Amino acid sequence: MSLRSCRNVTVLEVAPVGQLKRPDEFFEIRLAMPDWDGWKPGQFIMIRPTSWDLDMLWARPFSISAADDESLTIFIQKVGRGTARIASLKAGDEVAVWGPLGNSFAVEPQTPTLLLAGGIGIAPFRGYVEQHPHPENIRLFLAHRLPLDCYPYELLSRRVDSRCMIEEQPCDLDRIIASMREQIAEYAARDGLILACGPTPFMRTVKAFAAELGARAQVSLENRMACGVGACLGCVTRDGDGHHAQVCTKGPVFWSDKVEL
Amino acid sequence: MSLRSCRNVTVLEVAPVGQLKRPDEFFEIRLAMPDWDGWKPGQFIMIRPTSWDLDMLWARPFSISAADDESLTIFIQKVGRGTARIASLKAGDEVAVWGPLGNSFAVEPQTPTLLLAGGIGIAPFRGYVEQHPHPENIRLFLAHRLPLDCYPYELLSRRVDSRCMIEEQPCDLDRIIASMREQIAEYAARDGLILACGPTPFMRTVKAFAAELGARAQVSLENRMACGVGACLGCVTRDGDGHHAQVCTKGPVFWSDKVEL
Amino acid sequence: MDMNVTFGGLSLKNPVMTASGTFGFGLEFAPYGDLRKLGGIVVKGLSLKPREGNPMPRIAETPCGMLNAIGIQNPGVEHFVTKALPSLPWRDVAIVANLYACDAREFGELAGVLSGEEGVAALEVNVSCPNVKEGGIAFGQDPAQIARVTESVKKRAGNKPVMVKLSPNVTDIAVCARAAADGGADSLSLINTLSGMAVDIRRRRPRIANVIAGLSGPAIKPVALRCVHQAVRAVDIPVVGIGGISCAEDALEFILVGAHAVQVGTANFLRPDFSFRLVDEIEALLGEIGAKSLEEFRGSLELPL
Amino acid sequence: MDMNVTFGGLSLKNPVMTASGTFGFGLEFAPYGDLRKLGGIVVKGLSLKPREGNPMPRIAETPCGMLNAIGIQNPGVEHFVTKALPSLPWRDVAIVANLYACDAREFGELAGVLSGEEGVAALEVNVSCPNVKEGGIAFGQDPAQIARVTESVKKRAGNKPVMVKLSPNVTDIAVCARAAADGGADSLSLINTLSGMAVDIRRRRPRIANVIAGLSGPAIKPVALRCVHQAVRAVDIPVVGIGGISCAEDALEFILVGAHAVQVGTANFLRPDFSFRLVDEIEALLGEIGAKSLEEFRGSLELPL
Ligand SMILES: Cc1cc2nc3c(=O)[nH]c(=O)nc-3n(C[C@H](O)[C@H](O)[C@H](O)COP(=O)(O)OP(=O)(O)OC[C@H]3O[C@@H](n4cnc5c(N)ncnc54)[C@H](O)[C@@H]3O)c2cc1C
Ligand SMILES: Cc1cc2nc3c(=O)[nH]c(=O)nc-3n(C[C@H](O)[C@H](O)[C@H](O)COP(=O)(O)OP(=O)(O)OC[C@H]3O[C@@H](n4cnc5c(N)ncnc54)[C@H](O)[C@@H]3O)c2cc1C
Ligand SMILES: Cc1cc2nc3c(=O)[nH]c(=O)nc-3n(C[C@H](O)[C@H](O)[C@H](O)COP(=O)(O)O)c2cc1C
Ligand SMILES: Cc1cc2nc3c(=O)[nH]c(=O)nc-3n(C[C@H](O)[C@H](O)[C@H](O)COP(=O)(O)O)c2cc1C
Ligand code: FES
Ligand code: FES
Repeated sequence: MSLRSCRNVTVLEVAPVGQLKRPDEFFEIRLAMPDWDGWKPGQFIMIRPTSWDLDMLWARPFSISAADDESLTIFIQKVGRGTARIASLKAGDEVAVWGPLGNSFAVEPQTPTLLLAGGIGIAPFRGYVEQHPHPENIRLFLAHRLPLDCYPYELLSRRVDSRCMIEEQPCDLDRIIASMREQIAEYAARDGLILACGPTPFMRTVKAFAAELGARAQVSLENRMACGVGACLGCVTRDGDGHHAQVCTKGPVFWSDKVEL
Repeated sequence: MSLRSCRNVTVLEVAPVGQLKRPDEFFEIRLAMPDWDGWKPGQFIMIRPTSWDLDMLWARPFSISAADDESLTIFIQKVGRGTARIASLKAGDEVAVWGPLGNSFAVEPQTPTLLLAGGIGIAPFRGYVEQHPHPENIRLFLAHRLPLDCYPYELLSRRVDSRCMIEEQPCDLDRIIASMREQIAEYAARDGLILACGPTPFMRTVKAFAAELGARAQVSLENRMACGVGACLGCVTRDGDGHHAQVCTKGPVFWSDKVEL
Repeated sequence: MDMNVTFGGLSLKNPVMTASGTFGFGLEFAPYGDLRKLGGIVVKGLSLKPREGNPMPRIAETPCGMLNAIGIQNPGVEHFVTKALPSLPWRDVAIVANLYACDAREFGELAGVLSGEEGVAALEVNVSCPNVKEGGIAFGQDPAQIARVTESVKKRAGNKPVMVKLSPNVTDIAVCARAAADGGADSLSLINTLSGMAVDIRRRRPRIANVIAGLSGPAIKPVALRCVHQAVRAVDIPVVGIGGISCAEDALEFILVGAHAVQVGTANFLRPDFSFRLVDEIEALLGEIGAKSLEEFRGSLELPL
Repeated sequence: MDMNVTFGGLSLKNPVMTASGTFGFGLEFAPYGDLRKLGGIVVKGLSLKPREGNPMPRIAETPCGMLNAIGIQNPGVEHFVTKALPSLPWRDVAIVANLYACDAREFGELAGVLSGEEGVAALEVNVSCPNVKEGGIAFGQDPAQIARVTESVKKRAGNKPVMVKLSPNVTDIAVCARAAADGGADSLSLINTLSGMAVDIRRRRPRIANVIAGLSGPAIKPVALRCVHQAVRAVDIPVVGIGGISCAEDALEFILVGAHAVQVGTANFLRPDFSFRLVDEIEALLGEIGAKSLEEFRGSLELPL
């Protein structure tokens, strides 16, 4: 596990994504790189702008999407008050960042690997694909609701085999689920590795098909978090033994048969 | 009394005052003029930026310094959290403004009138001088701690006889008090009108000398306010009869012999 | 959407009332909205004799809240009845008189004075003022006293409905709610302020002359919701929710746990037109969240088994 | 400035402790600061047997505060003693064990297990957990029970000092404070969380599975200060202030009303290095406001006559 820290870092850039069709909903944020030893895809950070007063106490968790020597990139969707305020940060603003937090996705360079992303769940896969030694063994499947250019899909599709399906009408969901079942079956048959990130219902689907079809799958969970460091016990989920485990430290990534959803 | 309203208005301009010597402490703020019938010098407004969340509940009271058809000008000194946040507003931001509130200074066009301002207490006198039909009957005395260019003094000194004294060392205060006593005595002898605005100790001094020397004086009070409309009873002061009177509606201007300080 | 609510002898055109002590006698807010737009106005606490209230300072800002120790400054019930009430649009908005006294007999007398006033729609009994030293605390925190005061007011109130306002500064709010119901209350309103304090480390002094003061505002909303939830389950009479309401969503939270109406206090200081705007905002939000009617929504909280 | 404080059998290098349930077993925060920098660490509530705690969701954000109903999830006292305690720098920072049980006998047993542990500097008795349905409430709200539990812990605690942690959800905190003192407590700590609730108007459900939860954070600071003020005046034993501390000024407010030390809870979630930074900030602020020493400042609040 890499060394963790809490630092005030500067916002380098806040860029709207997919602005033409959905202005003002998705943002790519680059932060000055804290003094980390390293990080792994699947890990996340907690962010709290230093300008926030006490009205909103908690930091917000975001997957690490990419990082280099100078900067750390996250990809956020505005869904509520906190994300709205983070999206309105400007270059030069200061945020407290702690991380890298949590565990990470399994990496099996030689194994056919299927990435299942539900919407913004694509965020950690950017780093996964970029760091993977054999991207030719990876396939990405993105199920999305908003126009494709809202997601960092193109970037990934240049590196790995990528597919996507949009959910616009109720019947689309059935097709998406059918496709997911098919692909999970395919990777189960190849003894592949399946990694999933997205909203909870999406994770439930993956878990159910993986169980049914005998696939090896990991799911990344998004539980409400206060501390991000395993102390408050607010983010727990039931693990394979039925015990409450902290998603922030025992997760966010769990083998699908070792977690209750 | 002019018609009061509560409106969301736009900030037109936020300009630091006296920036060369004391950057970042005094600001002149111009707001789009609400739909008022009129206003009188000595009256004030309550301001609460619409962007404020609930961390800080109350609006802040400020004297109306000037106004024309398009805009309303206030003059503020950063002293705490609220004024700091108001000073960091930008043109285009929206603030809730209610007013004009409270009573106003006596205007006796033919009477020799002495304006006693303690620091930022000069704010309402700008409007007073500008609206007065006989500025030649007015003298302004400003006691100040910070460099003169932090205050709208020059503007006023172009219109009326103006004097000022700076308080830099403890002994300065004695000289200021002596000068105030002298001037109050002078205006008492001429049956003049004395209007004072400044911090509470300043008002106490004026009240004491006016009583001793038999001068007709009004003092403007700055009590902590929550509602500004006379409802919460948080801003009261004892009036001449020893009853608790709301500074926001029965004041902020009181005859010095009709208020306990 | 039909916003009318009828409960506990009151009939309001919408569930938005203003809370005692935060809306004066109502007239202070007339420049900022049409008073007749409100469901009801609860006036500043009234006592038999005029009261000067507590010394200054009386108020302080706190995180998401405020402290007050006004001490029920008021010109006395007589003044209210002769000077303020006639100017209020009482035919078009329910005017609720808030009663403050220091013993059951005095409460009864107050009720007697107001029982004959056509302009008064109901009496709210403040058994909970935590600000005032002379017995305020003991009252609202002792179920037996709550019952006694309620009975005393009820006896002299004629046909005026009686709403008893409860203090949250108790070990068990359900017991207090039942005491008021047993005493004959037509409805309950809660919560009054939480007992709190603030100090200035530089001057080494309390920020409020009375030292202990009442905490109100958004900070206390979770406590208020919990109290209303418990009161609604403890008694059969209707409950009015108060505490920290600062937007339409907050108001609907109280209605969701079962309140018939709400009172807006500290939020009137956010801007003086707050309560007027809230009426429309609640109606819009009810539609937005798919409620069929106010009545359908009220108390529809689903609890885990 | 000398920041040492000695009180109620504890000797701390500074008055900053971390509050139970908000700092894990301490080790979770080791990456973010030197644990030995703190005055003390109160660990997560410990019970005799491991507890899974309450169902999810367990936490919710509220204005300037949060609600939690964790339900004392913990691996049991045995696990703490054998697995966590040895890794803690207990020679250099006071480790306080927080005890949770459902009756006086069980409390005594817990104390017995911990009394022989060299690494434990003191026992904090949680008689107030408002989260847990199985009797939690009744305990800390009943002075007789507080006294009984305190006695029971004291009897089995050997030479470990006993700190009793009080709930604010009571009619009279002074009575509870005296009950703990009479039971033999060496010191008091307060407040635990206020009983509160939050609901989701769209899903028409409580935001916390347990429905009722504990409110903490800056929102409750005025209530906490008032309780500490009343407790300090009610008893002769020392008091530790807890509730809503989110900056050095807040901490000094508690010390001004008479607290010997403070505990930081929810603010540890503002950033994990919060408590470490607070130690220096308090020292700096004490100098800035002209306090001669911590001791001179403590309890120096001037009350009006
Ligand atoms: C490990 C992890 C990684 C994540 N990575 C990303 C990412 O890369 N990009 C991205 O856009 N979002 C990500 N999320 C979700 C993101 O944290 C939430 O969208 C955000 O916290 C919402 O805050 P809000 O104030 O806007 O929403 P509100 O709904 O107003 O927040 C209310 C509370 O609920 C919490 N909350 C609401 N939605 C979620 C959620 N989906 N997950 C966790 N907590 C939630 C908030 O943190 C806050 O405490 C991640 C969540 C977790 C736990
Ligand atoms: C009628 C009236 C007219 C005023 N006119 C002006 C003006 O023209 N220009 C100007 O710069 N200031 C004026 N003030 C003072 C101004 O309102 C305060 O400086 C301001 O409220 C401080 O807010 P804060 O949050 O920065 O200070 P903080 O000290 O952080 O505020 C804490 C609380 O105390 C109140 N408070 C603090 N200082 C004062 C004060 N001096 N008067 C009233 N309340 C105070 C605040 O409103 C707030 O509620 C006036 C005050 C009143 C009552
Ligand atoms: C300044 C002020 C004065 C108050 N005066 C009274 C009063 O006279 N009588 C009363 O029953 N409640 C009084 N209250 C309590 C409020 O009516 C209300 O119960 C409480 O503030 C909680 O609601 P809120 O959080 O919406 O303000 C007062 C509250 C404030 C803030
Ligand atoms: C997530 C969480 C868990 C808590 N768990 C415990 C506990 O196990 N035992 C206990 O005595 N208090 C517990 N508390 C209460 C805190 O120790 C503290 O008394 C309370 O939060 C008030 O302080 P604060 O406002 O600084 O958070 C918990 C509080 C929180 C927020
Ligand atoms: S967020 Fe606190 S334990 Fe996971
Ligand atoms: S500020 Fe509310 S009465 Fe004056």
